[in-house]
Amino acid sequence: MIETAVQYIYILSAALFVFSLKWMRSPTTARRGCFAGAAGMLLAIVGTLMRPEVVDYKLIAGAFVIGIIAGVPLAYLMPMTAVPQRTALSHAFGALAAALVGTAEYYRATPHGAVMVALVFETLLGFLTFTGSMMAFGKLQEILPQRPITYRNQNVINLSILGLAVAAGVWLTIQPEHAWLFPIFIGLSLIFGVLLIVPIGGADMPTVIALLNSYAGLSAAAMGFALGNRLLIIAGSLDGSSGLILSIVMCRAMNRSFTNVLFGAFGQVQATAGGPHEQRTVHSASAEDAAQILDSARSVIIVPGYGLAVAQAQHKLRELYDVLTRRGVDVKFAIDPVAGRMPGHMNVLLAEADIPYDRLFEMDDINSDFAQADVALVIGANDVTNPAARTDKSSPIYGMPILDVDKARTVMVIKRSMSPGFAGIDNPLYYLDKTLMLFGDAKSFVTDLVKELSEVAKAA
Amino acid sequence: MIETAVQYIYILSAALFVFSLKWMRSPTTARRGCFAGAAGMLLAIVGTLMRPEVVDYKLIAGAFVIGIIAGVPLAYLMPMTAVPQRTALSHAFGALAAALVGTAEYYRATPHGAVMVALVFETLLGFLTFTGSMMAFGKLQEILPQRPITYRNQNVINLSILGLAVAAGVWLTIQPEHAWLFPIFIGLSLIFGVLLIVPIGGADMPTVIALLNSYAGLSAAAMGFALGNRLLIIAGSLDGSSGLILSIVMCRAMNRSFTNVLFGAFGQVQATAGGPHEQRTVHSASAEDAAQILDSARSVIIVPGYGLAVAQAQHKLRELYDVLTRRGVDVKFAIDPVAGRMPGHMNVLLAEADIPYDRLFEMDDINSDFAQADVALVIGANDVTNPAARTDKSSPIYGMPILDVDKARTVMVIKRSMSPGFAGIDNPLYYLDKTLMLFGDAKSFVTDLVKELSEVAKAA
Amino acid sequence: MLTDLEVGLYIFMLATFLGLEIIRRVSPLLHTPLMSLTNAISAIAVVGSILITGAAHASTLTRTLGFIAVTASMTNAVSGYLITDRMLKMFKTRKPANRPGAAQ
Amino acid sequence: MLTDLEVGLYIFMLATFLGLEIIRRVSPLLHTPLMSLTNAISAIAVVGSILITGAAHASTLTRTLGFIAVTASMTNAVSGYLITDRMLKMFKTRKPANRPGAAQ
Ligand SMILES: NC(=O)c1ccc[n+]([C@@H]2O[C@H](COP(=O)([O-])OP(=O)(O)OC[C@H]3O[C@@H](n4cnc5c(N)ncnc54)[C@H](OP(=O)(O)O)[C@@H]3O)[C@@H](O)[C@H]2O)c1
Ligand SMILES: NC(=O)c1ccc[n+]([C@@H]2O[C@H](COP(=O)([O-])OP(=O)(O)OC[C@H]3O[C@@H](n4cnc5c(N)ncnc54)[C@H](OP(=O)(O)O)[C@@H]3O)[C@@H](O)[C@H]2O)c1
Repeated sequence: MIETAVQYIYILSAALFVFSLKWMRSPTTARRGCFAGAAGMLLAIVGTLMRPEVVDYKLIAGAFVIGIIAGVPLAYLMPMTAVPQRTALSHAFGALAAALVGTAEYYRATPHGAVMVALVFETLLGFLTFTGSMMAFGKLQEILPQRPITYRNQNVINLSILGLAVAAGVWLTIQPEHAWLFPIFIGLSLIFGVLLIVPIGGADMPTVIALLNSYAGLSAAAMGFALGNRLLIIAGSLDGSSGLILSIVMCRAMNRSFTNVLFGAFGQVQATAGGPHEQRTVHSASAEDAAQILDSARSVIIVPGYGLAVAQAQHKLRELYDVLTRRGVDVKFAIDPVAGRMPGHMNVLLAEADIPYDRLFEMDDINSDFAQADVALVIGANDVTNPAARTDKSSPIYGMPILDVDKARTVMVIKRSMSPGFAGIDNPLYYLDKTLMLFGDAKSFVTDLVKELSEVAKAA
Repeated sequence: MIETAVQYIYILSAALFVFSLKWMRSPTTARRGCFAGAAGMLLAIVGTLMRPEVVDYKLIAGAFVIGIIAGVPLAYLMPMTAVPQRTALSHAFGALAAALVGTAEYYRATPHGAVMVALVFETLLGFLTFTGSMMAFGKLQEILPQRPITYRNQNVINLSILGLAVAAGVWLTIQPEHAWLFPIFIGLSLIFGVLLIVPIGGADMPTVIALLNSYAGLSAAAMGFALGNRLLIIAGSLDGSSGLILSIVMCRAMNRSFTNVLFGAFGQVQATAGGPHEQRTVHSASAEDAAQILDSARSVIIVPGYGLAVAQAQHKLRELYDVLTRRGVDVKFAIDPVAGRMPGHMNVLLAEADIPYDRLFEMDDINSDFAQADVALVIGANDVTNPAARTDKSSPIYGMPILDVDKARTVMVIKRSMSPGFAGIDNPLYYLDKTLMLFGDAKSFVTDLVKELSEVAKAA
Repeated sequence: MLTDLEVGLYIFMLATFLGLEIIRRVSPLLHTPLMSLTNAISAIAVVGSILITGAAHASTLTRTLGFIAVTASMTNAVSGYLITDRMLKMFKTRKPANRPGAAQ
Repeated sequence: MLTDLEVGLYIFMLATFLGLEIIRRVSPLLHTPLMSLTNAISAIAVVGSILITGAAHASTLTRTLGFIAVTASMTNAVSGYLITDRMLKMFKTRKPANRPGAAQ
């Protein structure tokens, strides 16, 4: 009886997860989607607690309390710019749970056949995702060096470790009794997770995180096979496919392949191959000059990039938007799909600052407008404005979708120096005659601009 | 062992059905989709034949032979314009099979509980879809009167019959031993299928067919529950959801609700409420005049409608397209989503005549082009060109998406008379000063046009 | 561990969602062939029909009903796929084609 | 009639297809919250963790591992949904808003 009730609860829970993802399609229903997901999880937990096999609630209750105490501040105290790190950390937790369940199940029941195959998958994926995500967290949080670390025969070594782990796993599925092999298998999985991330640059982490999301999901699905639990299979495979799609989308947006992200050690090669520095002139300007130009413009397109997130300048930017709008300037925001370090990074950032999102335009919708714009104001963006992606076949970012800021009458670029962005390459945009470099930290420079503009307003 | 192999074959078959529908998304992959569907069906059949329960192959082989002998000519001899009828007939067959399996299973095993519930669903849906589809076939083939047949208290009577059928079904699930009730249950289901279609006009049949498709699918899914067969559940629910979506799309395209289609007796009300015939003048023209105008036009938009299908004029139209193109006229085709009597009807028709489909434009893409067109040539279309849908709130088709043919410099309309189209209402377009009525059967009139134009060509 | 009914419900839920997702994205251009394809897929009732007809100790009634059912769904499958393919053949991409329209 | 493995494969296939279909249509605008939502959903491992931890005759090893697993996935679930909601709250449609930008 109870078992039947549990199954219906599980089916409902699975349906809620599906709705949850469906509702994430549009901003108007997205919060409902999040709520549905949480409700699905609650049902899953309640259903599981109801099962007759679960007899001891003390430890579980304790773990729940700790989980809630740890989870709430993790959600509310994290600044929005730390979302990538938090996601990485969270993956590590999820994958660890899956891996530990697999381990415990092995020592408890030492299963055979298909169940053991599933268990091996679960444990392998779980542990490698655990260490991999911890590494990713370290790189994003800048505890570990951001740059890719490479050494000779790296790929050969990595693949051998993976090969050994898989071999141990196969052996275990054939002879599950070899309990001494299991810790070795675990160790190899853990090491492989670390080695997988070492050669990947910090800036590629978001793509890797999406991929690790996929692994964590598959690990949960494998757990479902091992425990004969359909809800785990459904939720796990929804996750697995979601992570896969997201990482593909991100690779495609950067015009790179999976292999290139995973084995390309991107960020190092380009930094050294930056090319000879020809002595080319740039025009720079002060906040006062820039404010004047902005004030006399009729239409301004603002192009935010990673530097905006670094400088946490979104709220100041909102003030700039307000003051310009009040002075009758038509202000739009151009969002490149790969601006920042996470898909939708800029959207989240600008939304945080309460910038109305009917002023935000996707690349394809706004690229034709640059030709009519008086000013393109680039704030902390670099690669996504690099015209070399359109014209220079030899450039590593050739083919990456970029914003056509160079078509605007005047281009202004706020950044701290002439140093390159994520791709580590020079940006010809800066040497154009129509380009004014506004050197400084994004937040303080925008503050200055707002001040100047307000003074103009008062004077008028 | 064999049972396991069968399950893997079934899983593969289910995956093929999913791919089959996925590939139907675009014309480039659609044939592959059809092939995948056929392969899935073949696997399903092979898998089933392999099962140990199946011991007697003689009857099955005989039925296969008959099925193939009947199926091949049904596919190749049917003219494309008879597609709606054929689909209706085919639904009748599919649903009959499901219903008979349910009946046989009842007499064989007299199941209880959930299985009996599934069986009742299967049989009810199967039989009502069977007679409903036969009725739809009759109306489309014009064996039965096309117009809706209504009488007093119709809805009350229909719902009572359905209520009785459901009551019998419920009784049977509670006490499956009451074998005398089963034939009554079957009879009620069959009668309800007939009554359901009687009040629906012939022209609404395509929507109804889509809905019946959904029922047939659900019936197969119910069979899956009754027999504990997952493949049936998957294929059935794919079908069920597909039929549902298609009928919703069709209703929406006509700006009508489900209830209105099922209970509105559309086609009758409007025909009688056609309104007083004011004496308004129309301009008509001969093929010769029309050919001259066409020849001097730079751009012509052709608007095909149901009349083109009736007259089977698509091949002649292709000739007209060729001759106009050769004379340097830019010819486009404007496809309204509800033109004809099936979704995509016009696309199929024009594709049959080999008209390159990069010349076919959906309503939203072409509506703005009419203002620049010299001639809009309407062939056998009526409702989809009726400006009342845009302007006249009291019109029964108000809100239906239409083609803005009245924006063109000159409008020419080929039809046989002033009689109305499917919605049974007058078309103000015909009384415009810029409109020329070209009275005649579409096929013969287009033939005349081609002849005239070729002569002009020779003369030049 | 699970009854057939529960497994069935899981599968029904997932397949229905999947169907809704996929079909919603089919271009209206292809709605007519789609309808005829799903119509052909509904011939899956052949699976049940075979099981009924080929069973070991089937009564004459069962066999007769089963025979009709196999025939009906087989006709449905054969004609359904063939006509869908026939329709789709017309959709193949063509070069801007200028051979004179092949009259019927 | 069916083994767990076979049922699992049916369900895995359907759920994967469904996931691929749904996610492909999520607007890039929402990719970051989506990632954090699916991350929270991966806390479903809590189901297995509870089963391990709460079992009747569990060894100390099993209990310890289970305890860590429940804690980890519970943290994951709680923080995951809360932060996703926090992010999404920012996306709510606003009137063309002209209150002065609320500095941090
Ligand atoms: N969105 C994604 O999903 C994703 C994922 C992975 C990788 N990526 C990659 O990330 C890149 C994103 O392009 P992007 O244009 O947004 O960023 P970017 O090319 O990395 O450039 C950021 C620029 O911001 C400037 N900056 C940094 N801190 C600043 C501060 N405090 N104030 C002002 N400026 C500051 C830096 O120049 P200074 O040092 O001179 O100030 C830098 O040139 C692309 O190459 C993309 O392929 C994106
Ligand atoms: N597409 C779908 O899925 C679907 C489904 C159900 C209903 N519908 C409805 O069907 C209608 C479709 O509109 P439509 O404009 O295509 O067709 P329509 O409004 O039904 O008009 C067809 C016209 O063709 C003319 N015609 C008939 N036979 C002809 C022949 N042999 N030669 C020349 N002309 C001929 C008729 O006029 P004469 O008699 O004067 O010749 C008639 O006015 C809409 O109201 C729509 O809502 C569509």
